Amino acid sequence: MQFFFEVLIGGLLAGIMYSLVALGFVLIYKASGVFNFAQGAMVFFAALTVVGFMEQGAPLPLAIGLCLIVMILLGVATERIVLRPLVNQPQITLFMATIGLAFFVEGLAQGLWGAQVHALDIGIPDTPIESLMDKTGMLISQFDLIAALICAVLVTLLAVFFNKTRIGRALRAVADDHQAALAVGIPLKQIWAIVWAVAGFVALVAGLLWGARNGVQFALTFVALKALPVLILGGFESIAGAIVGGLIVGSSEKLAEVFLGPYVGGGIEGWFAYVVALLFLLVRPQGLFGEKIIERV
Amino acid sequence: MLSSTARRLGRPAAALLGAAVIALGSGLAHGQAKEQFIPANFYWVGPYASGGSGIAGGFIDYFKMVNARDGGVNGVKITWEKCETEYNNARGVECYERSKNKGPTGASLIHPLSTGITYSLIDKGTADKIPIVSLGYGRADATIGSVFPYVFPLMTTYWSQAAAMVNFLGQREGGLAKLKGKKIVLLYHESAYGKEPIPVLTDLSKKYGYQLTTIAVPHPGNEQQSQWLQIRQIRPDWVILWGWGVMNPTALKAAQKTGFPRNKILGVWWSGAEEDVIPAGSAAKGYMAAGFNAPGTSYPAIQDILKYVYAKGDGEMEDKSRVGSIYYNRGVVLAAVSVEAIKVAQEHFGKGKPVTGEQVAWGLEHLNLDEKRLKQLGLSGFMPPTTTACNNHEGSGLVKFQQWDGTKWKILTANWVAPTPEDQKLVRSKMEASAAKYAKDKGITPRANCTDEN
Amino acid sequence: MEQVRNIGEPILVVENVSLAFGGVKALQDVSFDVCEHEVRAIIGPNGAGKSSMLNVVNGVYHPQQGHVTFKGVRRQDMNSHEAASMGIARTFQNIALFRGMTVLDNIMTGRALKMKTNFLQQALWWGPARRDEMQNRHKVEEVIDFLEIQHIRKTPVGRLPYGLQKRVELARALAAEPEVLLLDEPMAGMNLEEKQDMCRYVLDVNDQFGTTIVLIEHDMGVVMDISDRVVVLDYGQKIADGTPDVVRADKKVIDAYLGVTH
Amino acid sequence: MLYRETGQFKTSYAADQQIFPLRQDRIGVVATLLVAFIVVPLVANEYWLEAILIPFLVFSLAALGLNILTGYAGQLSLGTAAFMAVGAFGAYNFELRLEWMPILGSFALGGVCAAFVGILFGLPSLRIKGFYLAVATLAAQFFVVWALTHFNWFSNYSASGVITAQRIEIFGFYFLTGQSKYLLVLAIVTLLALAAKNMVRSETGRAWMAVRDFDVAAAVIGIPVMRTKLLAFAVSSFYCGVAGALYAYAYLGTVEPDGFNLDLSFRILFMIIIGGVGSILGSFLGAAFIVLFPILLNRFAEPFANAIGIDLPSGMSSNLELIIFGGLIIFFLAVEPLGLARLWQVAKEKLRLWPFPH
Amino acid sequence: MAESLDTFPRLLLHNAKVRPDLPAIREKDLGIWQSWTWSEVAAEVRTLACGLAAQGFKRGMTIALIGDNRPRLYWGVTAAQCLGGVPVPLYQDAVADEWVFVFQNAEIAFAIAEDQEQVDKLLEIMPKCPQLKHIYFDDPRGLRHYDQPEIMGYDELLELGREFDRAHPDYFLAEVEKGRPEDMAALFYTSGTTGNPKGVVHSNKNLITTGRMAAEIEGITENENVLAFLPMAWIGQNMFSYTQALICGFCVNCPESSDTVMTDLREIGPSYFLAPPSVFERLLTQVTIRMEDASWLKRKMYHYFMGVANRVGGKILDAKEPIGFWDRLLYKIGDLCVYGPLRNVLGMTRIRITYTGGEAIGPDLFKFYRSIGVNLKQLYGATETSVFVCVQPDGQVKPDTVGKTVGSVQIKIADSGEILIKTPGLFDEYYKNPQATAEAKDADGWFHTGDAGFFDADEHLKILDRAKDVGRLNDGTLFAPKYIENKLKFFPYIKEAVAFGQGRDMCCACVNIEFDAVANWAERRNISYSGYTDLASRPEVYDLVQDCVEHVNRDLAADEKLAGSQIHRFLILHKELDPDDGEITRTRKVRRGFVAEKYATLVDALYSGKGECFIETQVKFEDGRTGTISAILRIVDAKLASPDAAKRAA
Repeated sequence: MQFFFEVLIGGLLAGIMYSLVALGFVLIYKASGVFNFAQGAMVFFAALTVVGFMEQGAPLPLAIGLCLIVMILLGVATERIVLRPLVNQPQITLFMATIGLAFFVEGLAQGLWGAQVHALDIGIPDTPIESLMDKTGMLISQFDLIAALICAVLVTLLAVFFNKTRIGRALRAVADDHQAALAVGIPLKQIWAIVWAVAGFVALVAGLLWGARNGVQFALTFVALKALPVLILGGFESIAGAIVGGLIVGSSEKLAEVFLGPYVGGGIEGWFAYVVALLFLLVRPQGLFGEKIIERV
Repeated sequence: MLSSTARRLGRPAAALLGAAVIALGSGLAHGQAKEQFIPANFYWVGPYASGGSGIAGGFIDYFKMVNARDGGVNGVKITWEKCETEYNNARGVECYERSKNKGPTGASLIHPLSTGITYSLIDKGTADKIPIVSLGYGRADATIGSVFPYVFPLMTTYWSQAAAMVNFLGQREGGLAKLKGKKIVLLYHESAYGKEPIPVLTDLSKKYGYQLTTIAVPHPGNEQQSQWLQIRQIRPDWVILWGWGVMNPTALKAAQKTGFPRNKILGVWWSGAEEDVIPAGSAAKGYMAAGFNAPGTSYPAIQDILKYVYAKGDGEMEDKSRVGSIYYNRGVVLAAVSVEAIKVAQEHFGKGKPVTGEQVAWGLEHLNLDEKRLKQLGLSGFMPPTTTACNNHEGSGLVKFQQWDGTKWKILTANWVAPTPEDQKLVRSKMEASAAKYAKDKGITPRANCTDEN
Repeated sequence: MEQVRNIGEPILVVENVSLAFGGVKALQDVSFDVCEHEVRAIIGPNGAGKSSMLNVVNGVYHPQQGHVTFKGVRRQDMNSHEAASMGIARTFQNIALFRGMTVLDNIMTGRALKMKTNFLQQALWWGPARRDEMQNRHKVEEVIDFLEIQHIRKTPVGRLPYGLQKRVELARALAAEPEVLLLDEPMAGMNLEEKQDMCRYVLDVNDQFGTTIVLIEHDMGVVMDISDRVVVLDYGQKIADGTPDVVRADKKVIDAYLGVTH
Repeated sequence: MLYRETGQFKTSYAADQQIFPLRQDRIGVVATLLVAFIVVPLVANEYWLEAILIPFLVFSLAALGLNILTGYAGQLSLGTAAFMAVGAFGAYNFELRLEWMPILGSFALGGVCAAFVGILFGLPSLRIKGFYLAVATLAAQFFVVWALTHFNWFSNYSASGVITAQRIEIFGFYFLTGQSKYLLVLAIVTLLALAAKNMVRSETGRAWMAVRDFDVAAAVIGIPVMRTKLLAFAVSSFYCGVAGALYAYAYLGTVEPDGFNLDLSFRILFMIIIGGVGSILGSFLGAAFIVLFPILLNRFAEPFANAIGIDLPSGMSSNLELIIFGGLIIFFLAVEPLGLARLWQVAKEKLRLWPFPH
Repeated sequence: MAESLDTFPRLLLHNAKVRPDLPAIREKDLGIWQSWTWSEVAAEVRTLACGLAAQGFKRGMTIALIGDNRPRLYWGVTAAQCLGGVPVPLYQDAVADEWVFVFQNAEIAFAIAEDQEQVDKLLEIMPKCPQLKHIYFDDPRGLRHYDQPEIMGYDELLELGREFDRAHPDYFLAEVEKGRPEDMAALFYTSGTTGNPKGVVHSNKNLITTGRMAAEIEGITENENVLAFLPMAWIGQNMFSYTQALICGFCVNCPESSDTVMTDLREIGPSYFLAPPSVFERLLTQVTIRMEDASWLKRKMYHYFMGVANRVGGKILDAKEPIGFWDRLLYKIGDLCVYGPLRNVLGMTRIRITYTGGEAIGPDLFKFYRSIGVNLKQLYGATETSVFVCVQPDGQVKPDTVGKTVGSVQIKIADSGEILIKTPGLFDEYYKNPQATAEAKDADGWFHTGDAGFFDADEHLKILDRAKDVGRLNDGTLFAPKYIENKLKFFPYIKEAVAFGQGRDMCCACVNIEFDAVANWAERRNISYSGYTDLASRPEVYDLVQDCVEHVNRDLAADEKLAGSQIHRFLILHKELDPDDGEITRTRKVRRGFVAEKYATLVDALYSGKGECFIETQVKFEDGRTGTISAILRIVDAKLASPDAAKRAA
């Protein structure tokens, strides 16, 4: 039983890490209806940039600050160069464009900073919390807990941003109805630029945490794959969905791998989350927090 | 003023023209007779770029050094051309087809540097009579040269290595007999590559009585919480890490997280480079891995590279500090074997003349890289002595073991470790069975007069 | 022109149908019938539940209560496919054409239920599939001829002006050779001339093929001119039912219209 | 301009509905086929056949399959490579386990296996749409590759899960050279493309497009939406399956499940987007672009950089290629979101009206 | 055998025998070109004839045929001829009242109508034409509930025919056998410019002899395709799409509807083509408009190559003068880039011979087609002469003549300048109008055409105008109004023009703009307008037209005889001249007298020097209602060119 909880908690904490990546997708999808496949590449790019600056001698906070600027520039440039010419195109086209963007960013990242893999030490030890281990015998990583905490702070920040600030409210209006937003005079293009910049920021946070966890290397782009089932579960447009979806995906895939895996030979983690999400969708096609769509004809 | 403008304008135009000419001419074998062409079809982008670029660097630098120091192989300059495979089968095949007819004698041999591409090239290389050298990867059963005349899994195959690893673990435990009752977990990358050692380790577990559990990590392996929680449940004595890419540092991190001692983890050679441990930071300390090349720059050949290539600013590596890294040195091994095969072939078919792929294959089948020869090459202790034969395309099956001390790899075993002779026989019989099946499937009649020793 | 039509027995009977979306009651206990060969109009102010009524009849929406009887088969909810195969066709309020296809292909889809070959035969083309295609094409051409849209036959529907799109949608419905044709605001957004044309087509259809027509329309003039009987809905409830003259004089109808639209 | 269609009138529906109603198009197609079947094998060298043309054809077929599903039936899929894998492994097993099975039969049955898997993973499409469905098809992608890697039966218990395609033999003739393999693939692709064209121009295709454009309206007309979607999945997967079998048998020879990864799925999705969604021709154009373009870039980038005096650090050229490729895709989508086929169509329309602009 | 091919029914049966499987007639219907072979046509005609016989149609009776070009109407013509009856094709777009005279004059008891519209019109005149007892309709749409006893569907008629044929299997052939070449074969009512129409009586012999003569000269074969898009009631249409089709056995193609003629023309690509100048003009207008929307480069290319074509195209077609290699090459390139595609989009790729007739054609218009390689030739003839009188022989085409006489046709120029004709195809009489017959046909058998003209040095006939219209200004200057009008009409922006001057001091003109072309022109200049009347009154449009007028003046000034008849003043009419209002004939000939009378106020204003004039006109709408249009029209003075300057410029 204790082992079950250990797996469960481990899964939940891993799930938070997935949510972190999923958040970036949700932000952009919510505001501009774009399924941004380049989010993974942006995570990689952010982490690599931080490490790059650090290797040039910048201390961590400065590197993060510089990287933030770079990410915001990237976000704004993306809006300008990629989204604007493609405005009013079907979603699939925008989606494809972000795949192109992903290639571009990946090439840029490795071109700028080299193909080398790097370690990223952000000062949080990735070791089990000893007191907890002593008391319960459960291994919970300090790093994972802190990551969860950061994630919580980030979500709170985003919630405040969306609900309390003017820009945030504008963003929500945009998400609800582009035409209407335009009609009441919300500058759509600026809003999109901001959203992409915010997504860049989220990518930076995700990049830092994932980079510190597994090292900064190309494989960071793959974390996007972990975020996809989270998105289906939680719905493309819901921040809360991204968090809850992440928790469900993280815990269920760990539990499945540990308790179901041995019966089929293991390695099922890769697809299990997708199948869970798929089955879930069959019951609720609009996702966890999506609204039921009534077909009007 | 005017002329400088003209020059500035002229350059791109000339460039376009040049590019066009190159593109047009590339299908043809071009002129100069005293050249030996070796394709450099590697990968500089994508998830595995760090490994690919390191190997490519060592590979090309060695040729540069040979050309600069010796003026080539008996006066035949080595030429090469890079082609980006992206670690992708289709691109790899395209690169192969593109490069196979270059140089006066076509491609001498090819290092696909990807198990997938190797598979895809077996038929083609055989048909084109171009040796496919899969050094440390690829099909283990290609050792059986009578069935695979143009495939060379040189030095050591996955199967031999698995057996050597068991041998090493036995040594660590104080004798192979001590393995009885021990628990060993194989944590492998869920792919063709990762599954390679399972049959050998399973067979050996029966023989030595250790308890083997295999745990798969789905690609890419950047999340291993559940696997390591399982490992924690099993509480094994050893974990064999058969990883690739991001899976390796993640495994070490997860091990740390679940409190598994890193010095009880033994990695395969694709899990044993700097790239695999640096991202894990301090979590990697104490981790051991196999390798068929030694790290470091102390070897005379490497010194020559620094002297003849880097001193002139002609090195492939942008970051000179990577010279001497595991992957770089592996590239040197790949190159050294290639050059040696060409030399052997030249000695047999005529010195100072470029040799064909078919002749290089003969050379590869008659390698005799013993200690003496390695010393001549300045590579003693750097790579295992290897002697090949018609029906032994592997040669040695020797590996060294190394340990990460937090900053660099340290060689643990001064001598090269091989599987025990019986195990070697066992591996060999598995190879023969597998090759026989292949021959049957493909309708191949094994070559006659093809023996284990020349 | 003298209209001589023999209006027959009820072919479609709606009994006590109620439909709600969440808390919104779109239809409440609505009953009416439609006789064979008649032109039956459903009118009502915006949001009265007219379109929902049609959607219930051909199985797009499933009512919580009530029954629909079509050609003697009584069921609580129709499904669209079944409705179509029993001979109900319809057009939509907001044009529901297949925008990526040509006019011809759009109308050909109306023949979906008449096609006899399967996809394998169609992949081969030669033989039965081609024959099938040709026969149905002939039928479709008759519809095209009937609605006088020859000149746009191979035009992608997206490029057509609104009025023509409406006509193409009618053509698609007609191609199915339906017994009952449901028309959801066939003349909305048209200019006078287009409306007159459309009226003529609707009456011609009714006359030539004896098709029963149920239509929703806002233009009172049109409704009163062409329909035999009219149902009036308001807030999801039936408030009147009868011949145009009766309905026109009904106090509740006058109130509903005066109260809402004026 | 070159189109002179005066006097090309149709006296029957059969003539009116033929694939190429214009004589000039028919001549063009016949000429293309003649070149493809006769001239190309005579003049193309091994490199062109084995490294460019065969993969081009195989990918075209896969793109065609995906185009049926995504372009015609409107169901976005990211699992193409998985269906190819099923086709490849299916064909391998039929060939392996049924001695009497002719190779073409194995290819077809491999396709049929893929079709069944396609139907299975197409089931969610009945409830979910758009990106939700796209991500759901990823489940197919990961599950299939996992299953093929994991269950050794599929690879005839080869240690690594790798299969080695048997030799292609038809009536005693062995397809070993690039030429013969090219011709075989070309013949299969031509026939399947013809079949696809036939399907999309008849009821099947119209039902697909109807469901794509407006599923409620399609249902109301009497098109069985569920069956139509599943048929699209089945046919699409069949094509991908056959493409997978050809990928294994005629192109690579030896394949591992990992070869059919998400990258490949994306690559094929790219093909149809660049080539043109909902266009048979687009599948071919897109495949040509995606197969050829990176190779061209690779061949030209470094010589070009060298020639203009930039010394690219090693590895940089590869990254530059990636950047250019990504950038071009964006550029291309901005310029012509409907793909190369659309460009061709526009050009053709212009030529037909020449010298008039409209 | 050949001797006996002297009636239309025999020609049909002959064709059914010698080329049973060649297509005889096609109709674009239900999306494709439905085709009938000669043997099928023969069978159809036989059934139809039997049906008519069953209904009591007898030798010598007349039958009206009303509608667009439809195979069934053509078969009605033959069927009637088989029974020894007389087909009377009528203009289908005429209002019902116009028919009353014809029905009464020809005592028509039978009619085959295309559709509901025509049936309705027939029903409308029935009270006035009590002898009309049988109306058959082709398209049953909307006619299901018509229960008048006179009305019957075509299919029902065929059913009767089949029954009759079964009962009297020998009847049909026996009736055909009875036919004589001298029998009246058809009755064409000419839309005379004044008074009641006259029924021109043609026998089998007239039509067949003339048709055969012309076909032999031009080498017409059974492989030709013609597009039947002009009114059946016009003899030209009959000659090309009926008489010659039966003589040569070629195929007649009926377009889907009048809206789709252009598309259908392009699809069929006829090899033998006849159209009045207005059709060619409309086509050229389209070309001009569409080219103006083309990109800059394309426009440049077009104009350059049209220049080349203008220079050498006609000569190359005539193959008379040697052309330099460079010009030939240029023309070849132009053919690839411009002329070929142009012929293609116009549907003229396959044309071997095309005639224009019925009216004079503007020389520039004429040259345009010839320069792009379309063998356009002028044809001179009249209803009374079975069309063919003069034709321009290949290689001797001059824009300003109508060519040489055909075969055994004789022409004599009367002292008054009037053209007199004797031809084997000359009409027998005006139906029941001996007085008119006597006026037109003198005792020696010469037909007085009423046209003025003369032969030039090469024996080519040159037509000036209607003899009575060629007049003089008060100062004695020659005034050929049609000549001036044609010059004006060649401009794409001008649709119709009416020139006045007879018995006046100067020449003035009323102009109709070509709405499409001018609207397009205006849109490109951001000139807004609310409709035809408004557009016609825009000052910019006046300027545009003024340019055209002054251009014509320069041309006129170049000709000594005509220099005095330059246009001094003009106005733009507020409405289009319309056959419904009687201003032009159905063949689009301006009824100058009628116009002068109707717009007397305007004409007065033109000559009184006023700057503007108020006008109110009654118009008839398509549905028969009438309404009025009123406007204040500006009158503008045009600049006159001096003869010397014009010559220098030329």
